[in-house]
Amino acid sequence: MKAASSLLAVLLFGAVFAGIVGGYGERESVSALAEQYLAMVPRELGAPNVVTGILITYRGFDTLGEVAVLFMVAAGVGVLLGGKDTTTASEPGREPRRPSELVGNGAEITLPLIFLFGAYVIKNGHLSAGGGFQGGAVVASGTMLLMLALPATKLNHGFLGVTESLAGVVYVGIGILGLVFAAGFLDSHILPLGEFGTLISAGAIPVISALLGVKVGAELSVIIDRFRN
Amino acid sequence: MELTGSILVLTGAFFLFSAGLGLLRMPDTFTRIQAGTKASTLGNILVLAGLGFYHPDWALKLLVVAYFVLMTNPLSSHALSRAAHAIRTPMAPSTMVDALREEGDRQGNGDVS
Amino acid sequence: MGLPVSTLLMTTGFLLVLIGMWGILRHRNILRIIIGFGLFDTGLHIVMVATGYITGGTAPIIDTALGIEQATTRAVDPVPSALVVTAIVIGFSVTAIMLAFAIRIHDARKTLSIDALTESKW
Amino acid sequence: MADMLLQIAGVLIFFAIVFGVARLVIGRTAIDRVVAIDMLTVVSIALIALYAHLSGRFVYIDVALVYGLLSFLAVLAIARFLEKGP
Repeated sequence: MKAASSLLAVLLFGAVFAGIVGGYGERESVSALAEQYLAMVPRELGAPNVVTGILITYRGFDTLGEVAVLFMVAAGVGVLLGGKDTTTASEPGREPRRPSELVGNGAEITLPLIFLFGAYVIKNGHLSAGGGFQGGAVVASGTMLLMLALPATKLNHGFLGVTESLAGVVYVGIGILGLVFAAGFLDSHILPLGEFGTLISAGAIPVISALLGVKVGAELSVIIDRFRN
Repeated sequence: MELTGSILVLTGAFFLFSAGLGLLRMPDTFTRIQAGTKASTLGNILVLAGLGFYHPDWALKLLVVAYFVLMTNPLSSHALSRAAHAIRTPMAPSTMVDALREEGDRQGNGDVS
Repeated sequence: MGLPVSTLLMTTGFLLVLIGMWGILRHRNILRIIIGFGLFDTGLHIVMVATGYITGGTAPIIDTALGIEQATTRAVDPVPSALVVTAIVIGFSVTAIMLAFAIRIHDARKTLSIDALTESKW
Repeated sequence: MADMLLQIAGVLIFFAIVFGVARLVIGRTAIDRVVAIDMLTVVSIALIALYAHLSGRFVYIDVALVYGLLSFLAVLAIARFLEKGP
């Protein structure tokens, strides 16, 4: 009975989706809004990566809210799981198997590469595929490798918390500077645009990107560490 | 120059193909792990090297990718085969030697770690 | 040559959505429900990216291969991509919160089946 | 000549992916499926690099690197999870 109703629901949705796919014709050109963005981001903001330009400047408020959501998640996971790590960690007889020596050594070789690549992705957010969120996720996956391969390491939650808060405060501060010196909140024109396509260019976008990367990396590391038991 | 690159890419693609074939045809899990990992790592590096001949200005990034694959792929398959050994995945009937099990026995504990 | 790219992408995405929906509806284990949610999420991301594809489009990043003048005609729509970055972050957040709740439920009830959660039914 | 060789290479990689997916579907144990995923990722890195060459975009190489990184971490995590036993 329950299986039949579930099947019916899934089949109905499948029919709706089939109708959508069947009636969809591939677009030949972008919409007017997208054309505007594609033309304006390189000229006005000086950022070759259009997606990063949209995310950090035109939809800066949205990104700020997103970072706030991540902060709330870190706090919420901390509230839900934080109180019990002292009791389960010291439980005797359930010592997890140590990973083999090869994995530990390999992780020690790979970790600097991963963190370096994370920094590269963050700093190249306005030039190439990447940006604050993506680079922060790469840094956090480096933290995850650290926990998988070297389980004895402890994360310094206080330091990460201070770093994250500082990055958030500076981010909002840059937004307010944009309000004072340029056209509006989170406007990236407070710094000179520089030469198109170089590392130091595109106004405040690299600065905001780096702050986002630090903040997201710290938050995701804290979240991943909370899930370790 | 381009011909050298394309021949390298073709060789790499052949190794990737043989990795897929080995993954499908090998008799048990451990042989599948070694077929899938060794051949695909070599094939991947050959393909990246061939593309380096096409675009000399991409060479540094391609080198980083190849180095990364060379470091991580054997590592992950090593961890995987250790896990497979730890949970007593059955081996092919023609297996003669289980060195990891013997080493664990010699150290006096049945559980290898 | 064959089907358009966006049709293939949308079919894949909607199939993932249906698989995730089936997992959410039919499984009793909370972890499997969370995995179904993840599939649902990923499928919707693929569909959203597919709606931004234009025929023969390439990534909207301007470098030596894609000049400023060509950007408006050759690049794909950047707006869905920017939305998907947001959606990925939100999906990750929701998954993290759900996993934390699952761990708490396992601590309290010693089981991961949603049949154990009886008192919240109306 | 060079283009034809690249096309043959593309066909070979396509068959590698088909075999990997076949092992992913029929694989008897969970380890078999994880091995198939791992192999598919490495093949995909080569395929992404090849696509970057065909479309002439340098930026796609970054995607291959991120892809390899995530697959490596996923396989390590799954191996650690499976090691604890059922």
